[in-house]
Amino acid sequence: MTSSWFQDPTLLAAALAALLPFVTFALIMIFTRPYPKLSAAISIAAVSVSLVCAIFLLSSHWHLEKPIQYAAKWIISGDIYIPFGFLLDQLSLVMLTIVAVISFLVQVYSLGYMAGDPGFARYYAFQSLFAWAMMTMSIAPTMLQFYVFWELVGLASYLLIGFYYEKFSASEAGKKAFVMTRFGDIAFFLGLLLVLFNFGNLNILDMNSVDVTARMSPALITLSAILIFGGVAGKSAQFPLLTWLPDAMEGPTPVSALLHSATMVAAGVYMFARIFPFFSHSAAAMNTFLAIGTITMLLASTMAMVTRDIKQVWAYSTVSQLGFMVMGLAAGSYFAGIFHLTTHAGFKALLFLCSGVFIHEFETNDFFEMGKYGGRGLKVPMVCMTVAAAALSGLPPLSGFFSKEAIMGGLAGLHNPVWLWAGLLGAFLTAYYSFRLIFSILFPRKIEKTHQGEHGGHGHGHDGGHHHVGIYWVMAWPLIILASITLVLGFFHTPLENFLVGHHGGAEAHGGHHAWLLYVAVGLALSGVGLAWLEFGRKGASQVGFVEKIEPMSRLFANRWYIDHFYRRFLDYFIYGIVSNLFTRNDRRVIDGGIDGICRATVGSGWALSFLQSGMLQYNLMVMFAVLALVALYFFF
Amino acid sequence: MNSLTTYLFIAALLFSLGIFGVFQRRSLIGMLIAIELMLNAASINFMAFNRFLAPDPIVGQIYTLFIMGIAAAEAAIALSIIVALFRRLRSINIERAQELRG
Amino acid sequence: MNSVQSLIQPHLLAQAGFAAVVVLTFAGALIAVFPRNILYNILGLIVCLTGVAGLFVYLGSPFIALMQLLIYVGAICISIIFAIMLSRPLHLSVPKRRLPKVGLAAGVGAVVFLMLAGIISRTPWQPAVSRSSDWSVTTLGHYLLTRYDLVFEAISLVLLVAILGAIVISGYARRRPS
Amino acid sequence: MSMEFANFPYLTAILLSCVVGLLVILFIPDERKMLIKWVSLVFSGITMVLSIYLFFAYDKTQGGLQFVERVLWVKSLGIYYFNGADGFNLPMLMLTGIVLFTGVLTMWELETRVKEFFAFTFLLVAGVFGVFMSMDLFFIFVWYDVSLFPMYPLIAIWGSTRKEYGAMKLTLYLLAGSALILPGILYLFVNSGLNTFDIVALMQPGTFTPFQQKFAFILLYLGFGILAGVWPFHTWSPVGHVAAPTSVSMIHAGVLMKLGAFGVLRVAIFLCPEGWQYWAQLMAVLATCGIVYGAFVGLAQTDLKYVIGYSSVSHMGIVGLGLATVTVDGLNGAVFQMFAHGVMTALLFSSVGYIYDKTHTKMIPELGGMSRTMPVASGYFIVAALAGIGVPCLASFWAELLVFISAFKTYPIRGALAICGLVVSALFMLRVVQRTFYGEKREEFDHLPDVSFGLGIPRMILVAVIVFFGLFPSVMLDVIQVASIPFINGLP
Repeated sequence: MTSSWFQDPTLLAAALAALLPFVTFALIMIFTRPYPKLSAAISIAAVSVSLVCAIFLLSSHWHLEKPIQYAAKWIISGDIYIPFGFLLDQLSLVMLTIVAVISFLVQVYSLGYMAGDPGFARYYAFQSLFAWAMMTMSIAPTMLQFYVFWELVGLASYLLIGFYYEKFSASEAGKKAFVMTRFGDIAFFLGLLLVLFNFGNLNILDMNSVDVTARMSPALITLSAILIFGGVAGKSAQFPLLTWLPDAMEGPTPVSALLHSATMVAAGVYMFARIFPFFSHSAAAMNTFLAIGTITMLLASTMAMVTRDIKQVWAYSTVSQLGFMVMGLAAGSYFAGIFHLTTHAGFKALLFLCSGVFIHEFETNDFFEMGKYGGRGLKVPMVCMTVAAAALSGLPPLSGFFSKEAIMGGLAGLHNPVWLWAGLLGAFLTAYYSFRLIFSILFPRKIEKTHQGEHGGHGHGHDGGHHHVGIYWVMAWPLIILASITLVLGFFHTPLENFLVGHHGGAEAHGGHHAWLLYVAVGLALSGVGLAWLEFGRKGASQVGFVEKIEPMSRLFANRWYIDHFYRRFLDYFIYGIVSNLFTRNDRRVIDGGIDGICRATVGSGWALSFLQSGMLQYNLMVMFAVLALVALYFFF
Repeated sequence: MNSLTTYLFIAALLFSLGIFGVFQRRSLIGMLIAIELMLNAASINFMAFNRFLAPDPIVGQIYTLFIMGIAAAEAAIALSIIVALFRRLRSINIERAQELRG
Repeated sequence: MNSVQSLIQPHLLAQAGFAAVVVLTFAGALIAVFPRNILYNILGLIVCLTGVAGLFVYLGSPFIALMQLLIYVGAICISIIFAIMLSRPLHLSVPKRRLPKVGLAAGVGAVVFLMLAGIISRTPWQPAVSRSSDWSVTTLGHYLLTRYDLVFEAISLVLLVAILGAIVISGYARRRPS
Repeated sequence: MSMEFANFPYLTAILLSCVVGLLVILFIPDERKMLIKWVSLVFSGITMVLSIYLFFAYDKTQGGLQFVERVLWVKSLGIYYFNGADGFNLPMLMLTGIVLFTGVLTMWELETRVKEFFAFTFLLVAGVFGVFMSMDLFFIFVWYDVSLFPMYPLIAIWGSTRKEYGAMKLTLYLLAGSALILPGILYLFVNSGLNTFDIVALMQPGTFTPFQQKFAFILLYLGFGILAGVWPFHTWSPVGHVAAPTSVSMIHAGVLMKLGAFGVLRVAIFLCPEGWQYWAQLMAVLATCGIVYGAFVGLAQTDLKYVIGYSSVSHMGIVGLGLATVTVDGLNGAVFQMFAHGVMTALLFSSVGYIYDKTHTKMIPELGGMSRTMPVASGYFIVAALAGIGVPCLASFWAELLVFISAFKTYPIRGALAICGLVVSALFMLRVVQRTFYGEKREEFDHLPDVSFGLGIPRMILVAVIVFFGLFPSVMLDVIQVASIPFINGLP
């Protein structure tokens, strides 16, 4: 076994890609924490090796016939066997590549964004931790290994969201993210256990085979599928658990780009795709997922329409797009979901990285302010962001257009037209809120040339002429790369589909079948853009959206449909106020009180008995003799 | 006067009086006196058994002698304790000696 | 004359003497126990001990009776009197009686007496099968120096230790600051 | 006299190094504090090295009891000085060695009554080792009481918050436990008819009738369970932890509570397997209550050490749940959890102890921003807290995973409830981390030094152990399995 590690280039590459970042993490945490530059160098070196390996793996297995699996013993305990290994098939290779690419770009970008931060080394350590967890998760061969690294990804997310731990809101957001996803993970874990006990195996390939239906009853499959979907809902911020993601924007912007838009939150969708055949055994479960995806998508879109925070807009849009992917997958279009995941990873990372440049520049998150202080002066990020927003809105010929069309096609294939309408409505809203933001920055109502960023140590020039040029370009290059990916990725639609779907048979509903749908969708997106132009873009526009004019509606949207309030109340009143408080009192009063009562009773009776010990000899003797005499009387007579 | 039980009853009565005295007196010396009564009751018993039952009528007498010796020692110790206690308590009232109180 | 003669018949005389001795004993005992004045108590004790000595005579051992007078009355009672006279307790007011305590003590005394009486009356007393009739003081002295030698010595030692102890206890208490 | 020594008596050597350490310390004058500390360090180091060596030297292919030492001690009662190591006690021995060594290092800055402190510590640990390695009921009981006694002075003299109360409560509870154990042991001894205290002889199937097993099991379970913090009898543990000085908390929560759980396993379960199966339902209920309840109560605490104390209650509930499943996985998980929790809690307490030493407070509202003031100390705490939450690739994750898998299989409802308790435990641990370590830096703590390299060593060792067994859990599980599989298969 050991020798084959080095003889088999595939295995070596996979192991390197997945495990190298962990070594980096350990190295930084143990040795190089005091040396930020060295730490960053190590980390970027590791992730670039991972990137090279990922690309090597993808290209060398482009014509993959059947999945390659490696497994070594990790744990054996009684009936439980958890191997550690790698599963290389089309899906995992694509995911691995996405993660590697985005990680690499974000780490390079962070060189500029995080420069001078006191926790620079720590930041790179956490980034490495994330890269390790995410990549190992992507190529996990069994669901248990998947779960293990899934949890680790959650940990990395917690650490990175709370990176600015001195800010209360940041640490609070990290905690919220962890606990909420934990909630979903519990369901996921229970679902996995159900499968494990009834099917006896958690190997992904086995779970995806038809054996499952033979060994598990349909009701059981539905139950476990819904439970496992709890994990998706947690990680990908689907309906009941969606509110942590907007809060997670408290982390550094590159982190938002990497974890909370492109890769980590997509892990939920990835998991859906990973055991897609298993899920599709249960129609009821799939319908539930479809409903959840739809609700999520629409809710998040409405929220995005009213916020003024640039990162919040993209966060809501991430939630909404994740809902969209879930819809696509639940509608049965396996490829459409993954394709959208891929394109979304590109353009959403791009959006965040661009926003990061703006935030770094103007030190505000309010995009109206950014416009006011001359946001359009930053040429590269502005252009890139517009491209990405167009992709997000599904405008041709950008990547988002192709993937959205694929999902729409899938939705159109369903019997119930409600889903399609909902999808189209979502597309319209997406276009509206994306361009609301773009136009607000591009065409502000008044421009002030001196922006706040000028004072303090963080002032940067716009496009040059300053000593921060290097940093600016460090941040700009990843943008350009991502933008070009966004531009061209759409045209790889067919090769990617052949690569991915070749094995899942021809059951796919193709998006291109409905020509009318294409026009309707593009038309709706354009009308969304148009509405945004009317309200925000044209000269003399009020820059107040139609939603904001309706007071109750905008309040509802701005408060996230009061979902968070509900959780907060539930936590404060029920968990803290009632359960925890009650239990604590029980502990103090009842249990401790009972025990203390016993103690006090003992002491008290001792005290009472001590009166017998008056210390007076005569009484003692008296009792002694009386007892003696009485005993004698008793025995003799 | 020639029966064993007569003497035994006399001794018992004396003993009970001694017990009564030990218990009711509040002064230590009074208790000591009562104890002497009890010792004498025991002596009478020895002598009575010696007179009526014992195979060798010398042994009881010897025991009585020993009791007297012990009584002398006991009285000496008791008196010294009384004196010491008096110094400590400034009273001969036994009820003031309560250091063993629980 | 006859009647007087009959009165002074030896066994009647002996019985009268016995009754007197018993009365002496109990009268002394009561005086030793009841009065609150300690001097009376001691005098009662002396009377009682004398009575007991009389009983010893009736029990066939004038030697022990003499010793009783000598040791008890002559030594112990006198030492108690000395103790009272030489230290201050005598001058202090005698503590009052408390009726409940007296009652309790009387009760316990009565119970003990009942027990003893019961035991005495219920036990079938059997004299030893063969009894020697040697009551002489010579034999007593002989025994003390032969068979009971060790006990005799032990008693002497006890007395010595007791005297030393008494000195130490009272002396130690004197040295102690109050 | 029958004597069996396989080869070098390693187990006795471990005990001896504690006892000799104790004696040597007693002969050093009070004032030579550094010398006392170095002596303690050397002897605890020997102990740790021996215990780790044993763990890795154990022959897994052969299995069973190894390193056996068996000497008849009292013939008329069948008492043997009988030590042996199997898959169940090897992890515990290693845990004790590690915690002792790190505990000694943690108390390096102790200045008051140094001699007595280390002497009592060694006495305590000698008792703990004795219980873990002994295979004779009588010796187990004796060692058990030897280990309980020093807790009282250790807490009452060197402790802090309400130390007399804590010490008294702890001692009373644990003695109450002993008072249940002794009748249980004697009941078994008398009813076996074998006139021996030898566990191996007593555990032959058919020695006890089912009724006897049920009766003795509940006595022993409750008796040892009190020490293991089984649910309604847990209140001594937070109070005791809070009152105890740092290294005593470490040993106490890290090792002593395991003593209870181990006693349940070694005595109650080994000797009364049918009683075990009979009472397993009850055990599962109590354990689940403990897990959920401990987490909820922990949520409402404001004292750092109380929080850890309740987390211990919750985590020991996991051990109890594992034992209640009557499966190989459950046993594996339970033993692994004992080990993992021991190391983790030791780390938690050592970090809190450091912070308390420097800031003189352990109230959460008074702290805050400690990550800025003492990044390294905070880092250690956070690692331990994450381990407590059950983050993968840290040791306790695997233990919890195994326990929950087997619990969910055996008792679906209770298992699911316990698994849900994980969310609460995550919530309360993270809440503590957030309130204490995150947030704005406090001015008043600005001048405080961070953990120095020397004081960092014990914490590093603990972190290394947590991570090592998190990444390579099979190193641990392979050893435990050697004992648990034959044991479960041998059940009637």
